Amino acid sequence: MLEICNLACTRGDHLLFSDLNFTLNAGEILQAQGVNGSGKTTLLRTLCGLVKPTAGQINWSGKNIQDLGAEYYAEMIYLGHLNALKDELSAVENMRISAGLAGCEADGEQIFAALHRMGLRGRENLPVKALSQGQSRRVALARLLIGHFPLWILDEPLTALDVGAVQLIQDLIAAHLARNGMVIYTTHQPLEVAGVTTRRLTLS
Amino acid sequence: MLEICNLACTRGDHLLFSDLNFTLNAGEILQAQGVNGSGKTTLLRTLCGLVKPTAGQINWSGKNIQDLGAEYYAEMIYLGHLNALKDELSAVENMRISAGLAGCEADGEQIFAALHRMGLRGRENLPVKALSQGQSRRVALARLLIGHFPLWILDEPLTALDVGAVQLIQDLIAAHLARNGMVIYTTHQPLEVAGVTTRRLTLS
Amino acid sequence: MIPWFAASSALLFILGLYMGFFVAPTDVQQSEAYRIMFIHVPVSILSMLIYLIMAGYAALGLIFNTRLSAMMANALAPTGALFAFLSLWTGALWGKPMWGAWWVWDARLTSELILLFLYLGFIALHASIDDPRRADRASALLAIIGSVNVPIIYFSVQWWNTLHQGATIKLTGTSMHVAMQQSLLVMFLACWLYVITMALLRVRSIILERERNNQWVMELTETLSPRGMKL
Amino acid sequence: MNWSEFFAMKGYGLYVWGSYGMAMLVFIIEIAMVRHRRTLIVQRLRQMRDAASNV
Amino acid sequence: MNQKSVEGPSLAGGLSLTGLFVLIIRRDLVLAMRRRADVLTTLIFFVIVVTLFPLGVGPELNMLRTMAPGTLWVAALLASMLSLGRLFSADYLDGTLEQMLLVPQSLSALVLGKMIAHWMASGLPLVLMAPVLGLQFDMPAEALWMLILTLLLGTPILSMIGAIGAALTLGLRGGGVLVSLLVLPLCIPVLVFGAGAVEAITSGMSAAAHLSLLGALLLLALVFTPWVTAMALRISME
Amino acid sequence: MNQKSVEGPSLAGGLSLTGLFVLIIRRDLVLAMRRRADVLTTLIFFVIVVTLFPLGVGPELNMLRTMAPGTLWVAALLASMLSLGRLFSADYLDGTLEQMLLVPQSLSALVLGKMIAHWMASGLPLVLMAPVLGLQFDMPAEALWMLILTLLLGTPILSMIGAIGAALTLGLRGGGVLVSLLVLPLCIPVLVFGAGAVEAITSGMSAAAHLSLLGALLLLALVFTPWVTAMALRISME
Ligand code: HEM
Ligand SMILES: Nc1ncnc2c1ncn2[C@@H]1O[C@H](COP(=O)(O)OP(=O)(O)OP(=O)(O)O)[C@@H](O)[C@H]1O
Ligand SMILES: Nc1ncnc2c1ncn2[C@@H]1O[C@H](COP(=O)(O)OP(=O)(O)OP(=O)(O)O)[C@@H](O)[C@H]1O
Ligand SMILES: [Mg+2]
Ligand SMILES: [Mg+2]
Repeated sequence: MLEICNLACTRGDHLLFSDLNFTLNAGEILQAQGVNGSGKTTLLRTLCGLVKPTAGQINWSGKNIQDLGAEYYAEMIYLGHLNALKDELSAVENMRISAGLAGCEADGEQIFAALHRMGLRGRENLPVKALSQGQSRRVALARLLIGHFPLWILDEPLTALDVGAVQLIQDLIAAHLARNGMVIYTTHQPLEVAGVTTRRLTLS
Repeated sequence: MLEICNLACTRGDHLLFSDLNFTLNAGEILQAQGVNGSGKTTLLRTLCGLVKPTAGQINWSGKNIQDLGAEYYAEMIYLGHLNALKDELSAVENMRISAGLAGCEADGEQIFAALHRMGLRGRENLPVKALSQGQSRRVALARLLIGHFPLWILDEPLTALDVGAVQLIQDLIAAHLARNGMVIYTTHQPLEVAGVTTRRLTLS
Repeated sequence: MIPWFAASSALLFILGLYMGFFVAPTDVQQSEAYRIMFIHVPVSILSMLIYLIMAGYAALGLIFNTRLSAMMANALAPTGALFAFLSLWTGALWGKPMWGAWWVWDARLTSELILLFLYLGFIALHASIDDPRRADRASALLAIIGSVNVPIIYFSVQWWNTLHQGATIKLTGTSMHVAMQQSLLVMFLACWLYVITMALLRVRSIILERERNNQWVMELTETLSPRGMKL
Repeated sequence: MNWSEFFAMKGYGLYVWGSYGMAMLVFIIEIAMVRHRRTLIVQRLRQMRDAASNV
Repeated sequence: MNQKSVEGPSLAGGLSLTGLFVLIIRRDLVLAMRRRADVLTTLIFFVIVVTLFPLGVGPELNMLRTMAPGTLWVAALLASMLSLGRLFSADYLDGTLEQMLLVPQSLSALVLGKMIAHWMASGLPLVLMAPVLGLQFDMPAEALWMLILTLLLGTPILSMIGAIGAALTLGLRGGGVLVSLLVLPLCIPVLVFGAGAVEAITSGMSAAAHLSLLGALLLLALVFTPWVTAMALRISME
Repeated sequence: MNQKSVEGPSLAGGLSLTGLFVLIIRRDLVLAMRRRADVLTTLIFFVIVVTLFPLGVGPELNMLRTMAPGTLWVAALLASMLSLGRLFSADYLDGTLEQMLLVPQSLSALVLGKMIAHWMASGLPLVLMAPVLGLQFDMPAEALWMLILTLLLGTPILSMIGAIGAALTLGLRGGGVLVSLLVLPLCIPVLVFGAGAVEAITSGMSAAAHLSLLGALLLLALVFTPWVTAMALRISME
């Protein structure tokens, strides 16, 4: 369970948001909304502990994430707007590394299964720089399929994805929620998860 | 007038498309469609002369663009999926440079007007790295407002833009078409230009 | 408070210079050239001292997250760099008549040069990071690493040097005339007060710059004259 | 002792006055820089305040 | 979808600390092999600097012989500075570093892994190349051995101190040169002891003192630098 | 929207060739000033490298004096090589280079502009700093003057030859070695003539021959390198 109390963030001279409060329980999904530059990315990075908040605190299962450190990181996964892929490694090699960084070991089979699921059959061994924009994004998203992380934090997961891939992501999220997972995401595109009401948090 | 005859492109061992033919007249708009990795970006880069086609040719007002060179470049503008902005320069400074590279001189007022039009009032003098993803994309798009280029080639112009900005881009395109401009673009998001029928070219 | 430091610094400078040039006698070995000492020695010692103080402030800032101490570290750095530069300059001008060369590769000289590099590194790092909070923390870390390294550098260089040749000619401070010692002391105090004055002045500017969104600064703006201050 | 003798410093004038001169110069430059920075900041604060009160 | 992995408990197939360590070293070495050119450039830079020197200074063998240890060491120092740029910056630009800060194991261990891989890809080749270049300067055999030994002790320290600089300058444009400014002064003791040991041997003295000091520096660096670098990374990524 | 600009004919407010040239130089200099630290660090890198040599080699003034011209020249060469990295790569990574290839004026002129700006921001400061460092090595006055003169002629050549290398390294990951092998040999004549001229003066001979050769190299470079670099860029960006 993720609890946010009185969170505030400043960038430069700019107060992006303050007195933000919400709680996210198992099986819930939350979308951070707002116009460009309203602070969605900053909020997500704060939730990961990458940015120190100006005020307030973030609790995971009742404990401050700053004190939890590694324990928290073992239970969440973050997908930034950069793909975190190495251009000259193949999709498979990249996946092996991302899995390791996420703290779980993945064998070849699992990785192939994940890549196929993401529609990358036949592209597994191309260097990522030869992939198109959308294909690289798919490789980055394949990370979600490896290991079980209760909390997903996704910054614009749908960029560059075609219609089929968007549908796929919606299905993945639905399955994750059904397994009592939690999702926080931002997007400017419509994303509807069947059978769940998305809570919305609007920054302005 | 842009004419494509029997165009073919290969990447690696992969034939992306072949025997592509179309003609784009003044006031027309064309969307390149296709799933991720179908070759849309490659097509647009070929139209800019950045990639040499495997076969076929591209004519601008009846002449091959390879022979035209600079003349062609003076009449078109390309927006790639990278923003072509310098992180440590401000939006205004970046605009001045992009204008120069596009071959036209822009004074401060014009630049400010363009940035304001793109909804960046108050952010003109921040270094671009302090801008959010959508804000930087807006700065890149502001380039379209400086100088008059008959041919616009836009690779996923809508990435990271919020709803308001998408509307704005649609309006810009409509105005450009009304002035007899031509637009070729790709996107996975819905983009509808009022009062014009978009021709679609599907790659597979 | 600042005017007091400034005034006493200026007074002591005048006194120190008077004593140094008119009271202190001519040296037997070095004739008049030794008078460079009255500026060289305080400036050299202070350049090292300032680095330590700066690193101390930086450490405080890093550990307790107090912004004022990071600002103090920042305010001290340029003065420290200038003092290190002055030490090199005056030392070089002293070395030419004494040793016949502007520069020799002696341990003390070399480590002073490296100290200057460390100052410049600190300033350059701080200047090239836009976000002030990150800049404070990054350069604080650098200052601390540097202060651990300065002694290591000093001893390594000293050792390297003595392996090759005997100690370079260096005036020992034992048989110094009383008037010389006194003027040295006065000049030292003067320089120290100067450092304090400059640091305080600079930190005032930094505070104004950083806190420009706070209400109290806005209110203060009313009372500030455009030319700002008296010195 | 007369002044020219004093300034000659027994032939070491260049070195002695070179040192003190540079020290003076550095001090003056530093003071000027600090003052300049301060004026800039105060000006900017005024601009900001004016801008704020105009809105 | 792979049911097993998704339904397993969160840390069941978890990766141990050494697992992460090995993964990172292997990854960085694979990347280095993939861009073999980079590794070779460091090496060639080293060779070229050492070769340029006689060209700039003149061909007298006597002088070259006295200059040799110093020149080789300075060149090694510069070459390892040059390769520092790519230690973190590629990971920073493509977002991998952000993911690295979120590892559930120790960030310091990860950093140590990266340092070791970096040394293996850039320091080690220098060590192996150095004796060949030493021959160009007509260095005697014992001096060559000592050169290898000191480089073997010294280059890891350079990589480790360099990592701090690389972490501090992350994302700053012109970081490459700024790194040298920050790091070179800190590396001077290594240079002095390293070159000193070789010179001592050449002039018939014992190099034991120099060597033990180098060893002490190496231990200190091993203990402290991963931790400091991890801190610097967290600061830089804020 | 600004009606005037949008409705004007396509090249009416067009930018002339010199306009582009000036724009590029100004842009790169502004960027350099924005990252002032960067310019300073090249300079300080130069100072530090020159300082490292005595630390590695030992403090005897006699030997240092003979080494001086070579050391200073090698250090200048290295410093300008290091600053090459940022000549095109930043523009490449953020997509600006793609836009530059699409300029309606001459790409060679643009490249020349970038070279000149690069030299002004990295070569010129070296030239100005060199005599101070020469003093550390106890060089005589005429030698110092000659050092300034040769560096003034030589560093632009280094920037220009280096630009070709920088352009070629852009795309071709595997071509890195080829480039170092290609560029550094081209720079060696500059180093030899430059250091040679200073040494000639120190040992009482005339340096006229060396100087005229340097001048000829500079002219050649001015004529050919922009064009070759432009070609290299087009190849790299394919
Ligand atoms: C560029 C050249 C020089 C530099 C960088 C330099 C640096 C220093 C430094 C750092 C100190 C303080 C050291 C300490 O207190 O332990 C110092 C003190 C001193 N220096 Fe120099 N120095 C230079 C040249 C000279 C010359 C040429 C002379 C005289 C012949 C000289 C005479 C002294 C004396 C007398 C002290 C007083 C403190 C003491 O004896 O420890 N210095 N210098
Ligand atoms: N140094 C700074 N000074 C002033 N403002 C800053 C600074 N750094 C960041 N900002 C502002 O902070 C905001 C960052 O927002 P963030 O990236 O979180 O936006 P976002 O909601 O993710 O937007 P997008 O939809 O475009 O991705 C931007 O408005 C940016 O202009
Ligand atoms: N060296 C190579 N070997 C094999 N295939 C390659 C190579 N280089 C590129 N490709 C393939 O060429 C295609 C490039 O497509 P392109 O980038 O034009 O796609 P796109 O239509 O823009 O896709 P997106 O919607 O994801 O942006 C991809 O399918 C990629 O896998
Ligand atoms: Mg965002
Ligand atoms: Mg694409």
